[in-house]
Amino acid sequence: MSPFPGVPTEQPPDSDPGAPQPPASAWVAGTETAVDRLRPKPAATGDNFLTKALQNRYLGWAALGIAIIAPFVDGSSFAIGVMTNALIFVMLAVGLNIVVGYCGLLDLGFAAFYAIGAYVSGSVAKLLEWPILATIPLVLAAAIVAGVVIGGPTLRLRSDYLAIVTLGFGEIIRITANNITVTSPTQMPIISGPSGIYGIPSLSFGGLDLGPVSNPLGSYFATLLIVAIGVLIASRLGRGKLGRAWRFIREDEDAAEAMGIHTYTVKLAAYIAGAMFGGVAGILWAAKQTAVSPTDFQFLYSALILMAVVLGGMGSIPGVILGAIVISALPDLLTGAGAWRYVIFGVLLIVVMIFRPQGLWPHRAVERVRRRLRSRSGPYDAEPPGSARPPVVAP
Amino acid sequence: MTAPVEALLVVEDLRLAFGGVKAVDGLGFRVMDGDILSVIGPNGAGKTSAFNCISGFYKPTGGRITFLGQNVTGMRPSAMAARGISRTFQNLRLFGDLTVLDNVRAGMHLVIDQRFFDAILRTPRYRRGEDEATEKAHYWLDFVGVTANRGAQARNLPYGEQRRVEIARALARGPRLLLLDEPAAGLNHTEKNQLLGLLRCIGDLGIAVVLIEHDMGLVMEVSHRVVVLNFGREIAAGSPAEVRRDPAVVEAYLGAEEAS
Amino acid sequence: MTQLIWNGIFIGAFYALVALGYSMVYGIIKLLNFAHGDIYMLGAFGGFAMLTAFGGSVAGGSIVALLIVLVLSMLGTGMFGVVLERVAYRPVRTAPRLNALITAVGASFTIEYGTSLVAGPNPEVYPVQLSGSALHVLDAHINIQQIVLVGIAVALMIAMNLWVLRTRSGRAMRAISQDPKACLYMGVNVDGVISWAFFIGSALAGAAGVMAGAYFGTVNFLMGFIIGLKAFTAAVIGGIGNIPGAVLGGILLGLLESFGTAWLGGQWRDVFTFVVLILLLTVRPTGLLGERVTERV
Amino acid sequence: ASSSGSGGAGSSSSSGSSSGGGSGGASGGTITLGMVVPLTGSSAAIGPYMQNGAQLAVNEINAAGGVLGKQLKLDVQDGACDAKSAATAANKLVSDKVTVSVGGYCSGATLPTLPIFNGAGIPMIIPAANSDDLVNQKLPLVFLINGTGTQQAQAALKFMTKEGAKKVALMDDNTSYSTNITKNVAGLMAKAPDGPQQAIHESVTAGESDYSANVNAVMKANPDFVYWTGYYQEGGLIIKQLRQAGYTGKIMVADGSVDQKLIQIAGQNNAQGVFATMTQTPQTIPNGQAWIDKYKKAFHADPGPYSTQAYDAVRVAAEAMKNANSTDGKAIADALMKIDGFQLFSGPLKFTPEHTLSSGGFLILVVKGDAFDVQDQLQG
Amino acid sequence: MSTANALVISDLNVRYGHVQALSGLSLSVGEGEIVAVLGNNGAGKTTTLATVSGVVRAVGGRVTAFGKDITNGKPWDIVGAGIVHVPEGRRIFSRLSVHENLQMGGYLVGDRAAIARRTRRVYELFPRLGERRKQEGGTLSGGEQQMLAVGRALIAEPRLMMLDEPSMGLAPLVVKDIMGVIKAINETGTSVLLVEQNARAALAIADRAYVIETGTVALSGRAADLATDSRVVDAYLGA
Ligand SMILES: Nc1ncnc2c1ncn2[C@@H]1O[C@H](COP(=O)(O)OP(=O)(O)OP(=O)(O)O)[C@@H](O)[C@H]1O
Ligand SMILES: Nc1ncnc2c1ncn2[C@@H]1O[C@H](COP(=O)(O)OP(=O)(O)OP(=O)(O)O)[C@@H](O)[C@H]1O
Ligand SMILES: [Mg+2]
Ligand SMILES: [Mg+2]
Repeated sequence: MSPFPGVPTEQPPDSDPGAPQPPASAWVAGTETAVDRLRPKPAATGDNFLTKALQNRYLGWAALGIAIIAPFVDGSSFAIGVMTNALIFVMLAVGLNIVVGYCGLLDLGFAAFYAIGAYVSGSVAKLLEWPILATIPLVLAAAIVAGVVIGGPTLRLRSDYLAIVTLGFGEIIRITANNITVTSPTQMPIISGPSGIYGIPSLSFGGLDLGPVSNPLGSYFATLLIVAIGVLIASRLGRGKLGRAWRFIREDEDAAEAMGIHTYTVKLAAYIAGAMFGGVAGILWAAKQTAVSPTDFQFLYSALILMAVVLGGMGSIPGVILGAIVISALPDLLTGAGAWRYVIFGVLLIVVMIFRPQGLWPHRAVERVRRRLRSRSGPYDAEPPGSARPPVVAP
Repeated sequence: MTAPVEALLVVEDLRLAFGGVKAVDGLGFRVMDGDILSVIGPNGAGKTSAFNCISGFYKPTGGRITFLGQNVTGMRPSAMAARGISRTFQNLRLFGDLTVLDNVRAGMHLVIDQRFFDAILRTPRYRRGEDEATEKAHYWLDFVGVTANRGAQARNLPYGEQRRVEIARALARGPRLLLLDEPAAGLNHTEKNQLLGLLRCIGDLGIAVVLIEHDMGLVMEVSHRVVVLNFGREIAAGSPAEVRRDPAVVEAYLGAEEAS
Repeated sequence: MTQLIWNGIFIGAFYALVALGYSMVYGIIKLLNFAHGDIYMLGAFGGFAMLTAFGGSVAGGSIVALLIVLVLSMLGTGMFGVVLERVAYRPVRTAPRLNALITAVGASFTIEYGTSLVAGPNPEVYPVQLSGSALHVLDAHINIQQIVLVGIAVALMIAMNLWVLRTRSGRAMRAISQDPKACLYMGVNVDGVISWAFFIGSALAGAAGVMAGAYFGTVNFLMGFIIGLKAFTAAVIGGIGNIPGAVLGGILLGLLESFGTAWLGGQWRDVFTFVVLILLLTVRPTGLLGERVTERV
Repeated sequence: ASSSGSGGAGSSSSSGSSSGGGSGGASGGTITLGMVVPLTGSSAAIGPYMQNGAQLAVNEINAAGGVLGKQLKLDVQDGACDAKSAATAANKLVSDKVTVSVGGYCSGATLPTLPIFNGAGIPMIIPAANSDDLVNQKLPLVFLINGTGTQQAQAALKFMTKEGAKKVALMDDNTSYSTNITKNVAGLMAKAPDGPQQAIHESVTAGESDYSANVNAVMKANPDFVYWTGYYQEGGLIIKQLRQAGYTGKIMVADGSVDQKLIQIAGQNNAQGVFATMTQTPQTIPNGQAWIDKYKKAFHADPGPYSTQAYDAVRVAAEAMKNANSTDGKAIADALMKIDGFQLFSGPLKFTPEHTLSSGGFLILVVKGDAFDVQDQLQG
Repeated sequence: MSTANALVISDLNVRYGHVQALSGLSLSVGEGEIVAVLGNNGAGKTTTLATVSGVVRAVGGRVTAFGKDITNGKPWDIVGAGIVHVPEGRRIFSRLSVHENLQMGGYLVGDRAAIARRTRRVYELFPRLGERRKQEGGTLSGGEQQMLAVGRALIAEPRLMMLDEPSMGLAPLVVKDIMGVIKAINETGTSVLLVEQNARAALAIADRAYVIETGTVALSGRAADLATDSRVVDAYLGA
């Protein structure tokens, strides 16, 4: 017996696992909800060559390969500087993507976490003469605290109100940094108000100097390694149970809540995860620049990071990486254009948004349906997999 | 006044007011294990509002909701879901941009055993959890008879299929109690018949179903019991046949034609 | 004290004027128009260009000249807003909301640096400046022109509020903000109404720009940035999309800044304002006058 | 640590460097001087002034036969007064193999460029940034030819004392340039209890139009002397708003505000009698007008803030290279330390061990009519 | 029945991207007629109405209303020509009050007095709306919203009224009421094009009916005939 009389419970045999299943009844023809027709549609996802190529799972490795070869193609300090900047920006964008792309929370003050990372690592490394990478645990802790402090009371707000709160938070952090002066017991300036922190140690690892000037390649590859790990973590986070929960919240918070997702906690988790990425990016920035100041963390930077996420394709890791590289490197490469540089940049943003609304490299919306893992029979002949009865969480 | 042990859900003197509007006004009913209970009543009688209270979306202004012997009044929706209450929505609330499979996996959020680091490290537990989730998702989609491509975005499915996906999503959680708000709205005759079969199957799984519906054919066929609301209060209750003959129900809701 | 309050109200009136247009545009198409502050800047530059072109000849009858320039600038920025909407925002209207936000940031860059290319990066000095005698009211210095400017801002606010709440097109605007497609079924020329909203919002920003130029006496190509953020803040404080809220938010922001400076010093002013703002929003999540959204499930 | 271009096979050469690969950028008959200045962003107005000043010096030196038989060439990159752009620009100059850096404007953006130039063995002669933070790190190749914040503060206090100021309001715009001066003045005043005393220290946010709240706070403190250390745009507005609020005491501004625009923005009436702490300018030295004319002829524009310092930076660089008879960074740095008495706008050059000017050469200007005039040379 | 046609659709083609929603669909509504349209989900009923309204573009075919070609006209011009559409899913303005929602229905009606008169009539027709005139549309129950959607269309006093599944989510009594209202409107001279899943109710009041399948007309005829046609009974009415 079939639950829907008239519709066979047995699916057509899965001889061709990947193929879309043939329509079994006339109404498969319809493709749209009858209720909500105003929502924007992604362009028809034709399975053209480019789409397929872009979805290749080895692409990530290819990209890493390019990143490894790049400094040997152009190893000038300018090129390495631009590339290192881009890497750090990738870290930032990947972090913000967790908040905005995965979870759908508008954050206009992401630079705050960047600042916290840079300031905590910079001041501690300078004051205690630690290698800067040793400050990672401290920075992560600070980022978590900051994420909870700002996210805690405000994550209940709806989007635009959240936007202004995060913007305000970013400004609070920047202005506070601008107003504090800290001197070491030996009268060495640690944090110097508007001049920020200077003389921060560059990257080093166990006596190996990875400074951007003394060892540009080493510095670049160390940054690349850390960013690559960050990207891997971010992309994996986006796939599991938590990552899915984020997307559910982005799509429909009420429905997610009805699925038993404690939306508030899960949103906070996104916020904290994003903050940690921002913090680590701050460390890399402090180590690369060796001098950071509050102006590095202006609202404009928060906006630029957000642009990277949207331009690349929200929720799509390859897209966000591409977006970050474009947003970070484009102004650097356009330096020759003088004041035209921002005009060009602005027009480009508009043009991309108009002609490629889902971003340069959007998240793949469809999922390949793999071969069934176990042979399957009709619901009435078999128990639901894994349990005798539909599982019920004990009250 | 103590509830008999078998009662899954006990609603007592439930009240909900919006400003002056008393949406629910002293409603009481109970749902037994394995029950299929229909809630009918004129538009604006407070049916959806009562659902929203039971599933935690509205905080009742008065009264008491007991589920599995526990007082759950005023808990947030995720807590209700964690206790075994699933629901669908009067207006479809699928995650339109996500795939059909993901939609059903959403229902399994509470069931999948996975920690933060499992996903990052790709532990065996992660793989096992993911595989199982996929498998169960397919199972439930088969169960409700979704024939469309399950890797496609949910919004691209035909309306009727979307309805089924929503039910599959609610079932995937493995609920003790399933709340369905007008599942037949917008379905044609054939589809309604299919839905009827599905509801019976769900009942056979031992899941209690509470159904809001305006389609009397469906209600009369499938329900074990019917509760009729008007102005946020119960005006009649009983077997479908009893309710259909009840003059108050005929007058307020059915009209002479349907009753016959 | 009186002086603090008056200072706050005065600068708040500017914020309010810019926030008004911001809120209006937001109200109708939910766009955080980051280029709005730049339209204020364009208004100021437009006024500057016209006054410079008229030359010294207007110096005498400056008030009349200023009024003419004000109206012309409002027309100009209004048209500019319409064109901007048509070219940059309309194509992304059905795309996800963040797209429009990025488009707006792009427009902002383009306008700022386009202006800098045309007019140069140097600040310019207004050829005609408002100058009037100061009054002493309850211990506070108040200029006549300050009173006039506040008066204009309040009058514009009242007119706009009446217009949005009472008139057919105002109602259409609110309706469009909720469901543009349904508006088509009602026979509303949706594009037309949105263009109108942009015209009015941009004209108001332009007016504020000219008034700022004439009162403060200087304009530069980045002057819109900060006030754009302030207007956004003001609009949110008041409840974004809400017209009286924008005015209230603007004035409140002005007062917060005034008192924040007095109590904590200028360098902590913005921290003070934003902390108050965050506290306010945790208590009233939709701003002062923004209605609570009771969403049905 | 002077391993410039260690991985530098095939550097992306641009405007500056020519193709030949000689050491120190002195190849092909040109020596390239690098300059990171803001051409975009909030300080976009300043960049061209500095670029032109430097270019003027380059033109003159080249006309006189160049340096070490080679022509000078200027490689200007936009630092946008922003740390990321400035670092990128500095890296670009390193890749372009410049010999000396003669740029640097915003302290915050200049700080991250120091290790880049210093590490690449390129001496920096910073013309315009003046924060003490720049030389705090004691980098061997970093030199400052603008008076430091400390020196300007000393000059300011000296003049305030002379004027008999009692209660001084210090106002800055919360940038490192500006707070560096106010903090130094405050520190000096605290050390001299019988001199002028700080009545209030007020910081404003740059880029706004209305400073009445700050002005109001200042008025509350009832000062008889106001010292503004930010830039001219805000300075003009603050002067105007101070006067509107009924302030009748004295006002002084720091060098960043010395521009005609200050007077225009404040209004000529309001600006009358406003003092300024300033290094020597063409206006204040003999035959200065000739320099201004040269500048105008070359660029069809008036010189602006830091045109002279940039001009001097190029000349100092040339002088050091000549003395060292080398384009090696270390040698140039040594030569710089040995310079004594080379005439700059700010006076004869002599570096302190901290790599700053031994005398800031500050004097006091005053607004008379529509221009700044010398009030006090502060000698003795 | 008058011979003039309120609406003539001939050979209409509509596509959404790759999806051909309508292929060569033709139908007509005579003046003063009630015409019902039945069809499965996704058959193209909504698309047909939306194309007439000018909200969706036709790639081929013609739409003529009251003798005027309105193919791909501007939506506001079409409403101006007296063709009003009660859309699928109600599309109530959720933050406007019930009263304001009704006013929106009269957007193109210049005459304030007429709007006031018609609003009063809607309140008489649906007393529930009268009770709730200050309530925000979005907080109405599903059925109340449906009443509001129909009421809103009535304010325009259309010459041709198109309704897309007006009975969806309504209590049986109210379905009867709404059908009665449609009939009543029709009797004042308004032509009606009625899309319904509730085929029984629709056929009961319609003069003629069409059955649409995959974007084209599969069956058509007098409503009474179709109500007994075995194909229709099997697929849409049930035994
Ligand atoms: N915006 C859209 N984008 C893509 N396809 C669409 C869109 N709207 C409708 N369609 C498709 O066009 C076809 C006709 O849809 P339409 O909504 O007109 O059907 P319907 O008969 O009204 O169905 P229902 O009974 O579900 O309301 C369907 O295949 C549908 O999936
Ligand atoms: N958020 C709210 N604010 C004000 N009134 C509300 C709100 N939600 C519901 N109501 C009112 O409460 C009453 C009950 O609504 P409810 O949605 O529960 O009705 P229902 O029985 O589900 O009706 P239907 O069958 O039409 O869906 C209605 O009159 C409705 O207008
Ligand atoms: Mg309901
Ligand atoms: Mg339809």
